[in-house]
Amino acid sequence: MKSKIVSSLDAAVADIPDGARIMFGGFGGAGFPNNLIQALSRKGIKDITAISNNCGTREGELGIMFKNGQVRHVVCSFPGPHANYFQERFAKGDVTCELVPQGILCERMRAAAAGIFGFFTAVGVGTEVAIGKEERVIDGKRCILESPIHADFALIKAHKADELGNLTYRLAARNFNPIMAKAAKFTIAEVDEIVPVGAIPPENVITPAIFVHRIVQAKGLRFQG
Amino acid sequence: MKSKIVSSLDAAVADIPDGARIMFGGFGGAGFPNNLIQALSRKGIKDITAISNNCGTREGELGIMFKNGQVRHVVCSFPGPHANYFQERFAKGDVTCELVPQGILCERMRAAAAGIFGFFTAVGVGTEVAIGKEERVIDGKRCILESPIHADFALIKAHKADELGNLTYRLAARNFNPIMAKAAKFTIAEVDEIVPVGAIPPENVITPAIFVHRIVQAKGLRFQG
Amino acid sequence: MTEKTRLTREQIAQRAALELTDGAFVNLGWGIPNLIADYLPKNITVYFHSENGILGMGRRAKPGEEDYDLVDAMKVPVTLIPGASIFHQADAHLMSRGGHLDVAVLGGFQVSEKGDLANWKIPGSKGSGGIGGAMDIATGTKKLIVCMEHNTKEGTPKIVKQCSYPLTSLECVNTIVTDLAVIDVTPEGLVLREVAPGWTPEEVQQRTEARLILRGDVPQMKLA
Amino acid sequence: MTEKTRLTREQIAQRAALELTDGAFVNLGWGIPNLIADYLPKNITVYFHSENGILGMGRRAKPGEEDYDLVDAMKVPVTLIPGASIFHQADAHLMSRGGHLDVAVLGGFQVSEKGDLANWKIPGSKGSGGIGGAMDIATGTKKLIVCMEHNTKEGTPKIVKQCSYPLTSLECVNTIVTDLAVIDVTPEGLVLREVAPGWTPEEVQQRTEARLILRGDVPQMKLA
Repeated sequence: MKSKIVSSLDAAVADIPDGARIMFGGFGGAGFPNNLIQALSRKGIKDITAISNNCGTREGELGIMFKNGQVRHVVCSFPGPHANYFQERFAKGDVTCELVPQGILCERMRAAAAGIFGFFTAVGVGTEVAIGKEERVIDGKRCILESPIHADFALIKAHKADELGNLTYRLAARNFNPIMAKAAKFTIAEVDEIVPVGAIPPENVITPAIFVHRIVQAKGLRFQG
Repeated sequence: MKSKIVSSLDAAVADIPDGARIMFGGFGGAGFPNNLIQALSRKGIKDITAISNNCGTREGELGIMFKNGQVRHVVCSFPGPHANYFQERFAKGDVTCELVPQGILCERMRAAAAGIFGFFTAVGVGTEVAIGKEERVIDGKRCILESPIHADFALIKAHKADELGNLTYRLAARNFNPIMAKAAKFTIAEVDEIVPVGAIPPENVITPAIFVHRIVQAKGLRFQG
Repeated sequence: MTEKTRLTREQIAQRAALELTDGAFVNLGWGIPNLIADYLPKNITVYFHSENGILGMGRRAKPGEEDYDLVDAMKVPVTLIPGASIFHQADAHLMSRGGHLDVAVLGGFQVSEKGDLANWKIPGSKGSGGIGGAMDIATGTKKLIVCMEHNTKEGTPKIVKQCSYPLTSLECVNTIVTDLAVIDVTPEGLVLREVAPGWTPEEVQQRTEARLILRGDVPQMKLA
Repeated sequence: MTEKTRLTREQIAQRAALELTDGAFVNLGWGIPNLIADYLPKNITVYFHSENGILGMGRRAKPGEEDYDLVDAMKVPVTLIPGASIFHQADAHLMSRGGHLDVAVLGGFQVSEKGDLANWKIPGSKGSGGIGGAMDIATGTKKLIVCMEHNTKEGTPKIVKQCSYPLTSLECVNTIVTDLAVIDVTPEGLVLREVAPGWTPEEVQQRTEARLILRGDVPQMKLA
């Protein structure tokens, strides 16, 4: 079988085209595919739609992509207190932004992963989030209709990978990564360590190999908030 | 904190009332809470709605409940080739049955767990399953609206539990159990082994304690198909 | 009239096995599809999915090796290959319904010329019937292969203009492998790709209700 | 006019901590709520939930003990207590939105007499704003406590007839703990349960836009 492992970060992102819709894992400084983000920025990608909980920590995490003007649209829940490059681009109108409640962001990605074409939820009813969305009362509760969020690629960070693409995560660095791995058409994982096939006990696999298409080993890179 | 552990199977099911909606884990002979089912039947419960992938293997698994006429309605995907007591009751009209595609059965339970009030799926479109359901085209695809499946109780089978209610499962005995634990208002787990708090590594917990309300240790009981 | 020899169920499975590609994630249904694992080409690795929460199912367990917590969707004790993973049933069907499985091979009662599949209930049959995982798998999988006999025991065609049996899923079948032919469902209609050894396209068409499209010479079915 | 002394942020947290019960699964939001963990009654165990996928968060990590893969929703390195579990963010919010969390304590800009909460955006503020997990948590949790100052720095009431700030969730708040009072949201309206030491119900009402219901004598706020 063709190996999913590539030897360089640049090779890992080489075929991601301008204009792609890309999910980026990570939350609170943990679980960001920082090396892949750096490589993606380095290659000069343009006009991407970024789906991510937040919008970078100064130049760190997604920040570099905003600094360099490589993002056209963002779907996120909380840009974050240090997302200054995003805020500058947003103020200038270079970047548009759809704010989504965090759990609904997860759930809309999971819907894409699970072949769900839309779902009703009470979250967001009566708020700015509900604007333009179908509303109905179900079981006595006001609900709005939310749609799946699809992506061409997911860039994620995992702890261990075997050569087939089975993944584990460290502690709270798990966060959005397993959901994005499932939701995107093509998932690229940056990992701390590559282990032999069979080294991860089947019951402890968090992301099964079917969701992972490319793996690259990279030394951790972390940006303090 | 009040312990979730009870010392007998009969005590574990004592407060489940007649007419309750109950989810039962298990698939293909693995992961059935057989001891809890026996206790529930023994206590003479009546008129339950059973939500379960199948309807028993002769007297085994849910079979005893049908033999004794304790089930009024079933929501299932595949009654199974040896569900003779169910089929007898069904033929007589003692039991009604809603057949649900297996993945949609999981998904409707997960919707109940996740605060989702309904979802659109392409599964079942144009089939008997779609009868009476709202249909619309989304993203070029014909979809039907499915509703959450709630339950008062889930009876599940796990492998290890700590005293707080964190659970692990053995191999394919996992199946429906983690979803039902999340979906029901009150979850009772029959487990092989009770381990000290902290003995299950946090990253390996499959069902977090928040979803588990009562635990009873019981020696495995398995019915061959 | 004595009919010519048709392929056996094992031969249907053998032919269908050739449709699987290296590295594919594959679900096999009840009946003929379940025989396919025994006929995999030697040079490829395929990862079998089971809807009860297994990816990387291996061969059946040998006597004495059975672990009844490790069974496939037919309740048969199986083994795991290195790199296998275990998950719950909702994730197993997220894989099927969500379009992650590369191939599924299911049995069938009827397939229509549009690729509609009927495989879960015989009209007029007694009892409750049972759907199982087939609707999710048929609807979501990237490539769906149906393995079945070309005709019922009574000789009625199972490849039809429109299904009369209760449907499993609409426009879902990509390829049909029978004891007489390999047929692809295309936007233009059913294309006869191969015929069983000793059979002509005309003879296969006679035993098929839907019209079969011929594109040049139709070769014999490969069996290894 | 010199105002009487109000409770400090720490005292608000201290009072709110008394609302937590043994064995409860609890999410604490930004601001005052985040101080509550330091004031838990000694005789109870509470399991703290973090929306990035932790149940059973312990105290903050001490210097040298930090693991930046183990942070809370505010990005602060934390520890785990025995019996903690880790899961992905979708399951973390399944817990919040699905009604599994017993209590959430959030900060607030405004709470209406019906229990509507506004806590994510100040009207006219620059930039994109940010929602985070508050909408899911406010909408789904069994019991929602809001901790906030009773009035803005300018003295404007934050407990209002109708929220003028962008809403977080409708009819979601159960209890409000401020530097002046403890107030319960009931079907009849806002019930003044306790007042800060040295304050009268009338003085609290004067600083509240919504009408407060008094049910007999209103005791002083407990602080331990």
